[in-house]
Order: sequence, then structure tokens, then C-alpha cells
Amino acid sequence: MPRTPLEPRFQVEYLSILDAEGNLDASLEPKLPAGDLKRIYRAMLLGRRLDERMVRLQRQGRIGTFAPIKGQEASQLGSVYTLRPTDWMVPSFRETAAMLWRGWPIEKMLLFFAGYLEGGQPAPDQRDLPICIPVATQVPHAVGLAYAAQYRNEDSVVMVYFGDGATSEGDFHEALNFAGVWHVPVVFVCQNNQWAISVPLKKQTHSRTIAQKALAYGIPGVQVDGNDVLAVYTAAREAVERARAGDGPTLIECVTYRLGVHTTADDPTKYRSNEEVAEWERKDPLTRFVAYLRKKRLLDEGLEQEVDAEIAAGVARFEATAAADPLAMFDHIYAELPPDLKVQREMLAERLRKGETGPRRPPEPSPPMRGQRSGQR
Amino acid sequence: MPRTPLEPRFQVEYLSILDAEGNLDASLEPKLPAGDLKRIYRAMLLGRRLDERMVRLQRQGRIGTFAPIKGQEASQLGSVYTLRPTDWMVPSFRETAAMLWRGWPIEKMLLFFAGYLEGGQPAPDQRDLPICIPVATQVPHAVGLAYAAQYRNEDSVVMVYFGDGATSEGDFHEALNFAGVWHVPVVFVCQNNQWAISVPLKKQTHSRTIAQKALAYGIPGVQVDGNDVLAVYTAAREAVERARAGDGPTLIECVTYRLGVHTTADDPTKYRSNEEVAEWERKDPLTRFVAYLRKKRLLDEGLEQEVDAEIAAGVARFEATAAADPLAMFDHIYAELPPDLKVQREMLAERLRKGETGPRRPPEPSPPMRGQRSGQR
Amino acid sequence: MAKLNMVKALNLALLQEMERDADVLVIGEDVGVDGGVFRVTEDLHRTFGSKRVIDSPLAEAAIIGTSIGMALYGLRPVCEIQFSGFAFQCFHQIENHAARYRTRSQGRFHVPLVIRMPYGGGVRALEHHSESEEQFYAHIPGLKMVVPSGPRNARALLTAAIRDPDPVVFFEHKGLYHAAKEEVPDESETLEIGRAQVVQEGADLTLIAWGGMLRTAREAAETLQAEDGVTCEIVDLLTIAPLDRETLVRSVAKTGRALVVHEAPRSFGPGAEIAASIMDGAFLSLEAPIARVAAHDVPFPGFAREKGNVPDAARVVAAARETLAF
Amino acid sequence: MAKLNMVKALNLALLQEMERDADVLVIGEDVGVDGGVFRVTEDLHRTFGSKRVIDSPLAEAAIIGTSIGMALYGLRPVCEIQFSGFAFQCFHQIENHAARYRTRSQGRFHVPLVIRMPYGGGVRALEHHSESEEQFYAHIPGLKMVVPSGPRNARALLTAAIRDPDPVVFFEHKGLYHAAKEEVPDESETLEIGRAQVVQEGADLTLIAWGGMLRTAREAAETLQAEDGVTCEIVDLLTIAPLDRETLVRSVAKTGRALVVHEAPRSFGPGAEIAASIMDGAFLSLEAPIARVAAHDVPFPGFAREKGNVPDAARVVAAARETLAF
Ligand SMILES: Cc1ncc(C[n+]2csc(CCOP(=O)(O)OP(=O)(O)O)c2C)c(N)n1
Ligand SMILES: Cc1ncc(C[n+]2csc(CCOP(=O)(O)OP(=O)(O)O)c2C)c(N)n1
Ligand SMILES: [Mg+2]
Ligand SMILES: [Mg+2]
Repeated sequence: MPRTPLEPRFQVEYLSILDAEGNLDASLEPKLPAGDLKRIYRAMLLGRRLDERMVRLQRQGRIGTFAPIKGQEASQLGSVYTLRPTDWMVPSFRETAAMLWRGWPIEKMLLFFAGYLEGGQPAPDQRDLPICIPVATQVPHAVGLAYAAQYRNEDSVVMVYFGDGATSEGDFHEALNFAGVWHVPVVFVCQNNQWAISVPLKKQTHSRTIAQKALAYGIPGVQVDGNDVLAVYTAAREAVERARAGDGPTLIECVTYRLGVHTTADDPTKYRSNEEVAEWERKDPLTRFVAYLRKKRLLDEGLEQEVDAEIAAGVARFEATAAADPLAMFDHIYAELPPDLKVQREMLAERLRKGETGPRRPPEPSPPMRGQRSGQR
Repeated sequence: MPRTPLEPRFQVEYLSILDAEGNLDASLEPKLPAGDLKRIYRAMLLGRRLDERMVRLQRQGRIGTFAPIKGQEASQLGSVYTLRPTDWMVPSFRETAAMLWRGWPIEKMLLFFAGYLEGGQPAPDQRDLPICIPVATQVPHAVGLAYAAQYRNEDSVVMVYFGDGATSEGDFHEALNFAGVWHVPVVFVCQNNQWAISVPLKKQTHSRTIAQKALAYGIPGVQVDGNDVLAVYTAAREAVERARAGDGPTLIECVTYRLGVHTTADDPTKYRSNEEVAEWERKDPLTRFVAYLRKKRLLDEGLEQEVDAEIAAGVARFEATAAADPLAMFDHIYAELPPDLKVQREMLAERLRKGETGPRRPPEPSPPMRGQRSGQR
Repeated sequence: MAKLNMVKALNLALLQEMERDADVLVIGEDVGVDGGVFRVTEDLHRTFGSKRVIDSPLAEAAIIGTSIGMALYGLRPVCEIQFSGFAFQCFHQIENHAARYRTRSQGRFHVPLVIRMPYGGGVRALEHHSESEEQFYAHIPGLKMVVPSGPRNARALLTAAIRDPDPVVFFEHKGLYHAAKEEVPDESETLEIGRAQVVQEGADLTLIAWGGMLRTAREAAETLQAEDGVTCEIVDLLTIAPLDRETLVRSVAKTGRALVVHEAPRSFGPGAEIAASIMDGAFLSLEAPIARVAAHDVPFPGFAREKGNVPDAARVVAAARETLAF
Repeated sequence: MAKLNMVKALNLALLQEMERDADVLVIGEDVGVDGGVFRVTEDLHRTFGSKRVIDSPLAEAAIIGTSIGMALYGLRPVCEIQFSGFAFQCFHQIENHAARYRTRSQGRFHVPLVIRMPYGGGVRALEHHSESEEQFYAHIPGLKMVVPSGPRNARALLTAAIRDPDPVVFFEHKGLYHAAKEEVPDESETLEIGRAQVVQEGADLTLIAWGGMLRTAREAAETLQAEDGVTCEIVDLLTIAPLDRETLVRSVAKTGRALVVHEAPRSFGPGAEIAASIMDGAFLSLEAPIARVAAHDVPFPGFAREKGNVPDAARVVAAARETLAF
């Protein structure tokens, strides 16, 4: 009767297969087809190179502020690779590499960050939600999609991405709690990149891991080395299979690091040391995967050039896009435009005819998904 | 390197000292002064009897809908007893017994449920927040109070009450997460009475206990027999001492039961069986505490009459309250009434003078904090 | 044809739409076994089971957030927020997402969602159980905001809302739930969202109201007719947004005078847009400023004082006389 | 006296109020070490430490909710919501509690809270980073809603807001942060909350604007003066709620014509209350309907299309000419 520890005691596992030094735990090595290993690496490289290119485009003012992914390629590809086209992918705002894998064309990504809503339009058959900016608000959408899949007796699985900071939001909590009660096929992928803009994890939550937050919802939680694409893949595959088998949701914490700026409007030197960054650069997910593939003789020559050419072509298509027609802002408000909006549209058309106003890039400096630094600074 | 269980494994304790059969675990028996044991029992009895009286007052239409506490007296008194007057008490809407202990006069409680805001006014020196109706929204207020106490280097502790259903709200999550990061002196008391209106705990969350939700915030969580006033007291004292010593927040889950209706507008027969209720009536917190006190020869004669007299006096004072002056609705909006509100006040005064309108109880049937049943049903 | 109160009429709309379309489901706190705290979803769980009539955990943001996900998948969730006073908990999901996914995805997705909420006062309820928040939803582009005034139009509008491909916030006045019974046809019928109705023709003054205030407007009109020989034209707005300016302007162009009555606080309330819109469209016909009779700019004062705050017929009559005498 | 942009001016107000009153503290996402994403709280953490300048976890509802608790205790938290587009996450804490504790506790408690938010568009930002939500706060009784238009009044109004015993929502237009520098006196000064300012006298038309739209109104006034020989009276609202109807009515009683310009969507927007209030107070002086130039009733269309949505001087001039020709 007295003080009884409740059994079973709760437990969270940490999974790592390929460490920063390239050491492999062969007993856990997943059996992935050579072709897939190559495709995964190519996608990671594409993400890395496009990221670098986008930073330049932003500096040139050709796109607005965006959130680079450098350092998180393994977390994204190791997880998204486990999805089928009929599964759903629900991104936050830092999943460029995963979104490209899911079929988003480069030019759409660029259009999005150039302020064109067209960049947020998924293909008609594509089961991806557009980029979601309000932190954690997409998580309940993923749970709803998973409920609908179950309701329709389809075996599709939903994978949703969010950051460590997102776990502090009420929406994260409510969504995981619903998922636990409903036992729906959803995989929660937290890219714990150690920072929420300038706020380090220890200021974000007092819990030792993000994974253990799963215990609050009675669902499995696992922590993986997010820079180890094999470990991420292994954890994600387990979670996706569990979901598809009807055994409910899983929370995966990918321990990774944002090697670059939070967004192109951010100055990380204000809040973190170069030593810390250097420390994590040694754990670069690409480096260790390259070492692994080299041992397996799976590294193709000229891959970089190939990837850069693909990026160049995408940028060219983006540059070729016509200036945005302002009237299109009335196209997708309601299924049918109400009378007053028809009038507003007509008045804008009138002004455009008179040349009173029109689409041109305002003079202001290019600012922020999360703020802009003082020009003075 | 591979799959490593993270140490330490997480653990949640269950605490029970005096069981339903009145068996005592002497090794854990708290050493409470006889006088205090008597005061605690008197307060539990007062809560129970006032509850019964309020149900009658509501049926007579003399007060509106309210939330009875029957069955939760031990959870409330065992915890609130551990507070000093200089500590803060933050209620939800079902803490009548705890609020009386904190010094709220009976007539104020009645006024509140009769639709008089005066019933929500704490005494000038009283460190209690008024009843809070939106579920879980008071929890962050408690964390803020605790932060302020720490900021001012005062050693006051904050105790906040909420239900099992409240743990599903985002505000619960965000508040506990902040408390964990800030390490502030707050005690979270969840009265898990098994039901959120018609929703049973198993539909509320898939976690085995509410206590284990503390693991998500890296704070201690304990589950206690909420119908065992000695166990609740022991857990609460530990938590309050921990908080006062600067060792941070605690989540206490009191496993109890709402023996009555959710509110006087509720019909529990729609969603739960009489067997279940009977089952819990056998675990009545008063019965076992009476047995305990009888063994200790601490039961006073005529206590019931005394308590009923106190209630009668309070009801009389309530009945003696003058009709509400409508103009008072402008008294506490801002420190200074803005010009337009002065005008609105003047217009109402004018209408009252003309007798155009005035304070009278509208004809509608008395409904709900949580809804009203169809008159037809 | 059956005589139903608003609760039963709404229940009928839900039942028939769920029978008609397997994608329609109901979700909210206590909407299943309990049948909803006002019994609007009574017995639906018996007929359709707990997968289609979902007793959700206690979290408004997730009720709307997960319903948005279901809607994106192609389902048609009808959400119940137990009281409109608790809908601010999910306001971000409504404003950030329900109202925007069609635009954000450029038509690839849309959100056929209905969000039902009991609203309004005069029912001796506490804080957060007596307010009128229509203004907050009316100002959100991408949403529609509907408020029925009786059993028959409630049933027809809810049916239309469920079939509408876009998100509709649907307010149900607590005071109307059991107020009056009306003949409601057995076969389902719809009312066009976005159309106001002239429910009484008149020559001297246009009274504009919706939901619970329509009764008040009718009462006032009777008094004005009887005591002043004044005939009022009464417009039942039914849809707050998109606002039917055409009907409002046409009426005031005829009467030259208008009075809006609502339960929401006066300042920055729905009456302001209605007054401003009428001024835009009927300026030259206006013989007096458009009057607004509304609650004071105060937080809910407690039901013991509510009578002095929520507009009643006497206030409307007094304001109407001023407008007529202007 | 120093020439400061709005960022530095706001920073000065915070610095001086924190020096003046140990109960003033700052809380928000990235307000500490980072100095805020717009640098408004720059260096405050160095001066006052992390207990007074709190880098909070990422949760708006708890930022406001815990700040309410601090305010109830007697502290004076100045909260930063990183962008006004994310304030709906804490809207329930603002509406349910910040605005109501004084009333609920009948004066035993009050909530001396300031909620700062960058708002507004025209800065090439994404969704939720470019909207103008003042209307939502203006309609909440118990709140005050302030929007400065330049460095000096921003500093004076923020100082007043911090000293105000009641909750103040304080909007800062992103486009103004680095737009212009102004002389700002070294010693702290305040501006009365609830008072609009006539910033330019004129005879023919009253232009009403605030925040980022004041520039637009001034520009339009210059064009109208130069090209049409029309003199505009410009009212800088500064406080949206409680609305300074007296100043508005006095001006329009003189000019007979008025035009409101705002970035928020037109329908059920702040312009409606302003128009309706002026009609109430100056009906007989009105020579034309009060014009409203506002954003369209659409969700944010993306910054590539923003130019066609946010009002600019050309639109104001065109609308003004219609009003003048009415
Ligand atoms: C609800 C909300 N609040 C604030 C912001 C501003 N903001 C954008 S990203 C970000 C930090 C997110 O941190 P995390 O969740 O760890 O994701 P990361 O950026 O590290 O990938 C913040 C505060 C936002 N977009 N949404
Ligand atoms: C935010 C919010 N949503 C809904 C309600 C309506 N409501 C009042 S009490 C209640 C159930 C609360 O359950 P629990 O937290 O377990 O507390 P209990 O009533 O069992 O004491 C609900 C849904 C509310 N008051 N606030
Ligand atoms: Mg992060
Ligand atoms: Mg409960």
C-alpha cells in the first residue's frame, strides 16, 4: 500500500549506428539497396548545395528571408525516405531537403521565398502540406490527416516535422495527446537542432530529452543521432511500420544541429560560440555518410556537378517566372468570390489599368521570417 | 553506441496511507497536531454540507449553475492545509472546500454563483485568485505568481488546482514547461476525478497516470490516493517544502472521484453507471477519515449542527444582499473610466431613472456553467 | 413537417447530412455519449458510432487543428466548441489555418469545416458563457460567419454550412435553443449563406438584427407600431460575413433611417461595419445617423447585472425614437 | 536630445523605465541574449540580467499567461510577441484574463501589462509577418490598444503604457523601425493614452491614419495640396482604443469630409468604427460618406503581390478625390 513505484518504469532509448568517426555498428546496419543509398546521399547533397545557393540568392535580394537546413540533411532524408508517395508529409519551414525528396520543384521553393503563393501549391496528386510558419501549428493537422486515413481505411501514414522549440507550444502537446488517444498512424519527427533562434535547449525545457515527452501521452519515444542517416532511417522505418500496422504514433527525436543561421536575417554570433559550431561541424552528417559510401564504393563521380546543374536549371526556371499578377490575390479565397470581393477585385483591376499601382518590389531591405537586423548594425 | 536505454529510468510513485477500509500504514502516518486533524475534518464536513445546501439553493433558483465538490474534500483539504496565508492559492471552479479554508466567506461563494461579481473579490490581504472558468488557463498565472515571488525574494509558494481534463489543454503544458525551466515555487495539484463532464480519463489521455506527465518537464510527479487526506497532506507537504526550499515545482495527481453531478446542469446517468458511483462511494474520503479520528477519539459531538449553523448564517447573509446596482458594471473596467464609457454609464443611469430597464432576474430557466438540459427532456 | 425547437432542428440537420454524406463527422467536447451539453448532437453517436461522433479530449485548439487536417484529407468535420467564450483557445488555428489553406495552397486544398458554438447571454450563465464574439470572426478573410435566428433557418443554414466547401463559423444563441418551436420540413432544405432576409416590411425605419436580438427587434417594432404608428422594416442578417450590403442598402434607401442592435460590445463591433456600409451605399437617403444599440464596452458584468447590459426592446424603442425624431 | 530611429527610441523607453522601476521586466522569445529579432530589447539583458530580461520558451500563451501572474503579484511585465501574427496563440489569455482580472476581482487585482508586437506589411516578409490585427484588440473591453507612428511618440507612448495600471497592446510597425530618425529628448516623457493628434491642419478633408499608414496619408495630402490645391487635416490616431472620438468629430465637423486609411482588411475593420463614430458625432456636417481605404478582404497574398493590397498614396489620393467630388 505505501510508497509503491509504479511498474513498468518508463524508459527512452538512444539509437546510433554510424558515428562521427565513421565507425559502424554492423549489428544494427540497415540493409538498404545500393541504389537507394546513392539516392539518399544525392538528396542530402542537393539539399546542402541548394541551401548554399539560396543564401546567395537571398543576399542578392532575389528571394526573401528563408531558413537554411545545413546540418540537418540526415534527419530529413533518413526519415522522409521511409514514406510512400501515398503517405502524407507535413513540413514546418526548415525541410527543404525533405520537400525536394517529396517532389517539390526547386523553382517552387524559390518562388515561395520570393513571396509568390504559387510556391506553396502542391501538385494535384501530391500528399504534402505547404510550408507552415506558425511554430507547431501544423502538428494537429498531421494528426487529423492520420485520423482521416484511418477513417477511410487507407493504410497511408503521416509524417510531421517540427523543431525542439516547437515542443514548448500548446499545439504540440494537444496534438500528441489526441494522437495517443486516437491511436492514429502518425510519426512525429522532432529535429532537435539545439536552438530555437537564440534560445538553447536548456532554456527551452527542463526535460533531459525531447523523446521522453512521449511518456506524457503513453506513446513510444526514441532519441536518435540525427546526423546519422542510418540511425534516423532505422528509427523512422520502425515508426512508419508501427503506424502502418495500426499500432499507433511514435515520437522520434533527431539530435542534430543547425550549422547555419536561423534565417538569413539572423546573426548567430550574438548567441553561440564558434567553438560550439566547429564542434558540430565535425559531426557533419554528409562527411560520415560519404565515408560510409566510399567504403562501399557507392560514391559516383561528378555528382556535385550534376546536382549543381539541377539547381542551376531550377533557378533559371524561377528567374523566368513572370511578375506576379496582383489580381490573382482574389483567385483562391473562397470557392466562389462573394459580391464585395468581386467589387474589390474590379477596383484593383481599374487601378491597374490606370497604372495607379502595380507589382513592383518595394525598396525596403529584404527581411525576415523572424525579424531583421537593424540596417545600422 | 547502439541501442542504449537512457539512465536513470523514469519512475513515478503512488502514495497511500489510510485506505478505504480505514487501514493505516503507521510507518507513513504524518504527525499532525490533534487540533489540526479536527480542523481539517471540520473543513471537509463544511465543504460537504455546503455543497448539499448549494444544490438545493440552485434547484430553488436562488443561485445559478455551480460545480459540486462531493468526493473531492480530501484532495482539497489535504493540500490547501499545507499553505500559509502568505502563500498563493489559485483555484479552478471546483474548489469550494479549499476556498472556504482560505477564508472566502460562504456568502461570497453564493454571490458568485448568483451572478454577482462581488462574489469574486478576494479580501484586500488575501493571496487567492478568484474562481477561473476557462479550463487550465489559470495554471500559467500560478507560474507567473511563483516567478514574481522568487523575483521579490519572498518565500511564498503557489498552489494551483485543476482537473484531469485540464491536462489536455495547451495551457497546462506550456505552464508546466515554463515552471520546469524557471524552477519556481509552484505546486500543481491535479484533482483527477476520473471525468471531464462526460469524458472518462481513458478518452482524455493515453498516458497511464497524470503524474507521469511531469517527466515531460523534468519535474517530480507523484500519484496519491486523493480520497486519503493523510496521503494528500504528506505529498503536498513534501511538494510545498521542496518549493519553499527553492527546489522547484511538483506535480501531484490526486486520484479521486466526482461523486455528484459535473454541474447542476449535468445528468451523469447519461454517461456513467450507478455501479461505478457506488464503487467510489465506498471510498468516500470522509468515511475513512472519520474512522481514523474515532480511533483517535478526536470526533467532537454536535459538529454537524455547528457546521450547518455556520452555513445557515452564511446563506442568511447572502439572502440579505441588496439587488445588484447595474451601474456598478462600470466600476472596475480601467483604473480610470474613459470618456466613452462615462457616456455609456450616464445613458444607463438615465434609463434607470426613467425606469426603462433595471435589475431583475430574467424568466429563463437557470442554466449552465457547462450547458443546460433541454426543458423538454 | 414537425414542430421543433432549435436544438432539435439543428440535430435534424446533422442527422440528415451525416446520412447523406459519409464524410461528415462530428467532433467536440461531450458531443458523443452526452449528446452535447445543449443536446444538439443527441443520439448521433448511437446512430453513427464513436468514430464519426468523436468525444474529444479537452483541447479546443486540437479540436480545430485536427479537424483542419481531416478537412484537408477530404472529410467534412462539424466541430462543436462548447461555448463561444472558449473559442479563443483555438483562434490561432482558425485564423492561421482554417481561413487560409485554400489561399496558401492556391486551391490545391480547401477546408470544408463547420465550427458550431453556442453564444450570447440572457441565460443566467457565468463569465465566458454569455458573450457575443461574432465580430472577431467577421474580420477574418477566408471565413464565413453565420447566425440563425430560429429553428427553421438554423436547420437550413447548418445544412448549407456543412455542404459549403469553405470554413463556416456557426453561432447558435443559447436563449433560442428552447425558446420557440417552428414547423421544420422533413426533407432537408438549405438557405443561401451570404443573404440577409427582410422579415418584416416597413417604411419608416430599418431595424437590423440577428440571432437572439431578432426577438428584441420584433418586440421593439411592435411597440413602435402600436405606440408611435411607426412601421419598421426588419432585416434578419443571418450571415454576418460576407455581409449582404445590397439588402441593407436597399432597405435603408427606402426608409432613410436605420438602427442596428447587437449583444456584442458597441465599440469596434459588428454594428460599426453595418453602419459604415449603409453610409457608403445609401448616404444621400440617410435622414439620421445610423443608430447602434449594443452592449456596453465592459467585460461581462455577471448575470445579476446582465439585464442592464444586453439590449432589450425598451432600449431599442428609445433609440429608435431618437433616430426618428432626428 | 539624440536622433534615434524607432528601434532605439523604444529601447530607450525600456531602459529608462527599468532603471526607474525595479518591478518592470521584459519577457519574450529572443528578447534577452539576442536583443529581440528587431533589436528593440538590445543590451537590456546585459544591464539587468536574465531574471529581468527573460528569454522565454517558445510559447506565446504562457508568455502572456505567466506575465499576467507576475502582474497580479505587482510586477510590470513588458511582453514581446515576436510578430503580431503569432499573438492569436495567446489571444485567449489576453481576452479571458488580461482584460478581465480587474473586473473579475472587483478591483482587488489589476493587470499592469504591456504586450508589444511588431505588425504591418510592406517589408517583403512572409505570411503572419505582414498583417495588421489592431481590430481584434480594439474590440476587447478592458484593454487599451496603442500604435505609435514615429520614434518620439513611440518612446513616449511606450513609457506611458508601462506606467499604465491596465493592460496595453502596443503595436510597432516593422516598416517604421528603421524608417526615420527623430530628435528624442534624453529625459523620459509620456504621451497620454487615449488621445489622437492633429498633425496637420486643413480645411477640406480629414485624413485619419496611424502607425505605418501615417506616412501614406501625409504623402497623399502633399499630392492633393500640390495637384488639387486641397488642404487636408491629418489625424494621427495613436490610440485605437479607447477611441478619441472627440478629436475625430471636431475635425470632421470642420472639414465635412473624412477618409480613413488602414492596413487591416476593410470589412469589420477599425475604419468601420471610426466612420460610424464620426457619423454619430458629425452627421449634419457630413458632405460625403466617410471613405475607407484599406487592404482587401483577402488573406495575406504574399509579398510579391502586397503592393496591390496594402494602401498606398495613389489609392488614398484617388479615394480622396471621389470624396471631395461627392
Ligand atoms: C507561433 C510562432 N511563434 C514564433 C514564431 C517565430 N519563430 C520562427 S522560427 C522560431 C524558432 C523555432 O525553433 P525550433 O522549433 O527549434 O525550430 P528551428 O527554427 O530550430 O528549426 C520562432 C520563435 C513563429 N514562427 N511561430
Ligand atoms: C477552455 C474551456 N473549455 C471548455 C470548458 C467547458 N467545461 C467546463 S468544466 C469542463 C470539464 C473539466 O474537466 P476537468 O478538468 O477534469 O475538471 P472537473 O470538471 O472534472 O473538475 C469543461 C469541458 C471550459 N470551462 N473551458
Ligand atoms: Mg531548433
Ligand atoms: Mg475531472
